[in-house]
Amino acid sequence: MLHTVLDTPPVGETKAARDQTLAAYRLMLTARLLDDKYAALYRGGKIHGGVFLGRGQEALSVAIGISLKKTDIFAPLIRDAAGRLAFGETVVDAIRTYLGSALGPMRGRDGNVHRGRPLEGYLPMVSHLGAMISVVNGTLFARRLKGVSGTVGATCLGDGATSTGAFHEALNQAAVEKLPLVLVVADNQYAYSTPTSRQFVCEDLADKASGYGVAAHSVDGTDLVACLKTAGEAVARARSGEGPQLIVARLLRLCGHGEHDDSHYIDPKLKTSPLGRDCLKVAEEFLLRQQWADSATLDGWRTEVVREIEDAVAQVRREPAPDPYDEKWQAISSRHLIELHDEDSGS
Amino acid sequence: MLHTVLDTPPVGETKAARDQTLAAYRLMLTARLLDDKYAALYRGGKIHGGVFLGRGQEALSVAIGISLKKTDIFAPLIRDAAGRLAFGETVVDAIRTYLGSALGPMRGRDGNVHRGRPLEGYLPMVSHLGAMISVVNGTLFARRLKGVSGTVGATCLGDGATSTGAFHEALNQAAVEKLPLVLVVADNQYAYSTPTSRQFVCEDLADKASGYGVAAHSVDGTDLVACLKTAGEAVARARSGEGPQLIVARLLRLCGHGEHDDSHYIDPKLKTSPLGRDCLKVAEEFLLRQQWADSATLDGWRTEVVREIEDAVAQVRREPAPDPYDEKWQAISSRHLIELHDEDSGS
Amino acid sequence: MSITYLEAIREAQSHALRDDPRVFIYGQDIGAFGGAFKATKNLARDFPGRVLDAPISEDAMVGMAVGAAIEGLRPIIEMQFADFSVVGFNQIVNQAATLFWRTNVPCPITIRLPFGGTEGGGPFHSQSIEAIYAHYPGLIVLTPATVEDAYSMLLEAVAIDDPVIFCEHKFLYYHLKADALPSEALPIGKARIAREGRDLTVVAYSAMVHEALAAAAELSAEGWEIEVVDLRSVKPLDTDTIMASVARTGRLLCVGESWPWGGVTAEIIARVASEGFGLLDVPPQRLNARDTPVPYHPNLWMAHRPTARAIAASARKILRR
Amino acid sequence: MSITYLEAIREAQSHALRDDPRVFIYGQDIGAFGGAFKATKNLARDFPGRVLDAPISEDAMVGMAVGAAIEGLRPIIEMQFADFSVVGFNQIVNQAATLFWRTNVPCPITIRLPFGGTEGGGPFHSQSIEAIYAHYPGLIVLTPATVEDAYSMLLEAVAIDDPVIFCEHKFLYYHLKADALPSEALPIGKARIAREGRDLTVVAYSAMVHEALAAAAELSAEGWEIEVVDLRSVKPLDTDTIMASVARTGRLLCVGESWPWGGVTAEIIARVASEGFGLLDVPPQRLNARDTPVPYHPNLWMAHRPTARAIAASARKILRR
Ligand SMILES: Cc1ncc(C[n+]2csc(CCOP(=O)(O)OP(=O)(O)O)c2C)c(N)n1
Ligand SMILES: Cc1ncc(C[n+]2csc(CCOP(=O)(O)OP(=O)(O)O)c2C)c(N)n1
Ligand SMILES: [Mg+2]
Ligand SMILES: [Mg+2]
Repeated sequence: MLHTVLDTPPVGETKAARDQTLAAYRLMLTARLLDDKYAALYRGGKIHGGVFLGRGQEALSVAIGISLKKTDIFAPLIRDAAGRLAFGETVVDAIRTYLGSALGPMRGRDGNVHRGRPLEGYLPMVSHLGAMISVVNGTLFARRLKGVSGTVGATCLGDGATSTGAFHEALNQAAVEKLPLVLVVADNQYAYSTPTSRQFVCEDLADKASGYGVAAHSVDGTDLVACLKTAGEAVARARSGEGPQLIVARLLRLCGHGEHDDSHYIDPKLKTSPLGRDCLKVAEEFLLRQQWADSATLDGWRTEVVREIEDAVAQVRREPAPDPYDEKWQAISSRHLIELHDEDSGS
Repeated sequence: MLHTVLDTPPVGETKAARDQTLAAYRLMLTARLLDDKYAALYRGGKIHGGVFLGRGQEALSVAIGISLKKTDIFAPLIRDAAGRLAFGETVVDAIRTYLGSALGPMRGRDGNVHRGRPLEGYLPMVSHLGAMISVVNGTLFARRLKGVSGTVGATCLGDGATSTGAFHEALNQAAVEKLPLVLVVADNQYAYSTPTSRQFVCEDLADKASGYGVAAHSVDGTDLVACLKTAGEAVARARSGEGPQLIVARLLRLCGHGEHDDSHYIDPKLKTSPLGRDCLKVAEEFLLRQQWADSATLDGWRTEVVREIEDAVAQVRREPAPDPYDEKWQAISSRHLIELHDEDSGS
Repeated sequence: MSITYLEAIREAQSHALRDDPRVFIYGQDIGAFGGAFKATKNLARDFPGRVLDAPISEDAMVGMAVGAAIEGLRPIIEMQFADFSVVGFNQIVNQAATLFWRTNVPCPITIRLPFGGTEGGGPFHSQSIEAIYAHYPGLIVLTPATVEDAYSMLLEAVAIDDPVIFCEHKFLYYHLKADALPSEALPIGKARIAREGRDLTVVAYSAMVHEALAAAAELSAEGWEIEVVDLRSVKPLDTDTIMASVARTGRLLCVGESWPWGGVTAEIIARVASEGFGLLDVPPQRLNARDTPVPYHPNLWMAHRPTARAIAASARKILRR
Repeated sequence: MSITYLEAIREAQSHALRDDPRVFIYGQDIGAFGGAFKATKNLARDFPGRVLDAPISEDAMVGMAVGAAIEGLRPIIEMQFADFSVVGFNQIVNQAATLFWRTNVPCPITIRLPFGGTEGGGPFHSQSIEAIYAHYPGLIVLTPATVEDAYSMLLEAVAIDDPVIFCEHKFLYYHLKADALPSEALPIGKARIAREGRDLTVVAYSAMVHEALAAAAELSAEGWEIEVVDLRSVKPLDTDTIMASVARTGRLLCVGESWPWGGVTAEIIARVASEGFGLLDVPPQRLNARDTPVPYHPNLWMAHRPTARAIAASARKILRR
């Protein structure tokens, strides 16, 4: 059941492939520049809590996001700025969550990568690794029960998170229910500081697929074209009823675990290995080589995106912060069942 | 990494093999007759709570128990009456736990299959499936840290329990630490009433091994000789430092999930298939065919074992039940930290 | 006609499946087999495709329910025993319980926990763990004590838009019978006066209501009139009804089958002490299980949890002050 | 010399590793990296083979510790955040906590939980979940509030024969400094009078001790003398010290950073109300976090948990009665 994209097949000069690749590149670029902006804001002390970047994972992330329809389900993880944008998240929503704007989807209640819009199929992660997969299963199961066909649900995970029991239970559950789940594992060589050798023993995480009876796809995560092909295929197979698809991409995290982390522990040999290639540069070179775009165009995009991000940040920074006095301190939706505690703090 | 014992290889007429097989058979017989006795006591209302039998799993269970040294670690599960005896449990200890004797290892605090003697390497299961595996890992890790070498740790599981996150985390942990763990999975076609088709999708549970980077052994669980060979090999390989060994045995549960369950849901086709063979009969026929024992001898054993069990039951039934007034209601061992609650109930 | 607590739970599920196409049930052995306790007997037959056997994966079971709830369905999850629900603890307290607050999208799931002690259940098939769920924001925790409540509260649990931990007492499953299913009921969040009295308020829930009632009967022979409050719901907690009762009796005893540190009895006494201090004529008291795992042997088990006799003994001490 | 709360925790572990060959540490990123908070900085270097990186498998991490404890070792488990410990909840409450009672074999493991709120931590990196552990029989739950206690209590936690949930407050990690490590200490199970006073007893633990002390300072300017009791250990709970303090002041306010339903504040008030009713001149009160997940934005977070200002306000209400 193993489907490996070993080399980067020359993509036909079809307009569709070209358009998709260009669109994907622009989204990757936006994600990268957004990440750069978060990093700058973090250094400037403008962000509360952690900042988690997707540098080096944009190709994989955008590939899955762009392969989905708006009616699909997507539960991204911490390094999926690109996939989120591809699935339809706005730059403003992303920044609002990082800056804690009251107008953002999380209203300052949750922050940074913990954002989504569940009613739009865009699920907000909880921090507990592995926990989102079965939630995606549930949405897919529900669609089936409601008689809605053709939905695919995708979610992302790191190499480290494959060690969680939640991952195991959920992937097995998807297999048993034959759900159209696409599980994208970014094997970026580290879980925080922990190398994969302390995390698992199999050669390739794709080796796990046969034990679950699901299809596996291995891909070079630094290669946008390969990622687009693999993600497209996996999504198509899931959509056509072939059950869960496991995508394993090998790449290197090109940043710290979070912006507080200088990632000194990353093996220098990995950095200079093919895994250490920057997928954004690889994609750019590909576009130029194919003459699908010229440098001037790409520079122009960069300028546009930077402006878009700067404008968004400027806008969001003028937006109201959440106000504890206006806040509804209610964890349940059934108003008649809410207890007000005399001893509540604050105010 | 897959080692399959497809057919029952003729065992050399070595005295060792003969002796081991005979010893194993006698333990299987004891376990079966013990199970029969529990069932009778249960029907007679003499046992509180559930009764869980190992009928049909004695060959597998005894094989692992008999392959271990007394200095090894063993954490059996609910259907391991035979393996427990092989590892050194006495009939009296087993009955004491079922009848709740104050003199048993669990002193009436826990019952039935929840018994063991941790300081003797015999770990008492908690009910939560999958939870014992990492505990065995911990004992093996400790031995290594203490500089004690040559220990093997074995534990048992059902097909259903492979769906637990605990199984996954622990098997992976053992692989990462390269621990001498032997994990014995009895694929008995059902988890309670649930057929394996609702539990996993891979062809054979041994397919899971490669995803963990551990060795796999498949065996016909109805065949004592095959089980002895496989268990012996797996234990030897673990002992020699080859890391975790996964044994998967296929067989059929020849009883209900517990004695309250008539197992009407078991597919009749399975009962008449090779999986449905009674391993005790298969072993008996083998012994007779090999002329390692004659019927009279085996009948004699049965009589002896029945007497041993009856005597033990008679003894245990005269033993004191736990007395709530004598009981130390203390869940911690640090006496100076125990709080006595005025409002404690009882007395 | 006579119907047990267990049958009431089955009927409520049957009713919910019939009336609301968004309802489905997911749990181990609940399909053709009808569940370890038969609480879903025949439901898989009557509602094809909507009563499904789950793998032994409590974490994924709950996660799946949350996803289905996001899509507008109303899943019921059966845990085989309450004790095993802690394997899905993370999904319950961090996924289901936080969803509404984080996203404004409600999470209408019902998690059924067969809980509480029975003879020979032992440490892992007897637990009463309502308090650990009630402690987390975002969950409703229900503890029906009667056949009628088992039925009506389960229906309401499925109907409301929040995650509900539905604690069904295994001891009551077969022991409790009623003549008929109720046609109307107190709403969730309201406690019930199970027996009126003027000398002492005993607050209890689930199986302990019956122990309290037995104690009250015993004490009435001695001339005492005990008021028994059946909480029905431990979160939300109906402080008003408790306070009104204490206002009448001036005396309070709280009884719970779970462990002594924290829990329902502590919460009630803390509330009454801080909000109704003046109503108390004597110190409020609590009676809980002992601070050890639940023992297997019936001799020990009966001394581990509060019984009618222990309640009566505690009550006498309070009444004599 | 000056040492932080975090450094004290590191020192205690270094000390334990040095003095006792049975000790080892297991947790995510605690080896060469020294831990997410650097609580094990250099320990892997100083104690080769005894400070190990764990996979992201909290369930197996705890199970492994239990097995090692059975073999006579004294594992310390570091959870990366307290919030993730619930993934190992089953092993903690059902395996570790029950072992001694079931088998008479002690289970000397220490589970370190970096817990409590910080700015921008959000719902899943801020939780205070001491109560769910304290509710289960078989666990010791510690909540040091000072640098000295962080050190001495962690040493004692490793030394005692029972499973300890060691709650280290992340806010105190860097904010709290002491001049030196202590050479002697109160034993576990004893509360400490952090400030003497005669008008009101404020019982607090962990970070809330410092909020309570700040409130006491504020109120002293108004002429009130507040006694602050630092619990140190929430299970066992030193009822005697609390009761003695309430005997002096007649007034009680309990403060906790965790959620309002149940928990430490409920347990304390329940105990004082039932065992020390007559000592109370006015109703005992509690102050907890709000009943929602812990918010991300600092504006919300500061209104979610009790602060010195909120404690002072509650105290004034009690004092004016
Ligand atoms: C259950 C759980 N345990 C621990 C953590 C803390 N944690 C957050 S990210 C992380 C490392 C994740 O590594 P990996 O899955 O490889 O993803 P990557 O960061 O490399 O993208 C850890 C340990 C967590 N979020 N959830
Ligand atoms: C975590 C957990 N969930 C549920 C149960 C209830 N339970 C006890 S045995 C069992 C079936 C086990 O099936 P399997 O693993 O195949 O073992 P078998 O009984 O067939 O030997 C179930 C669901 C449990 N013990 N633990
Ligand atoms: Mg990684
Ligand atoms: Mg089975």
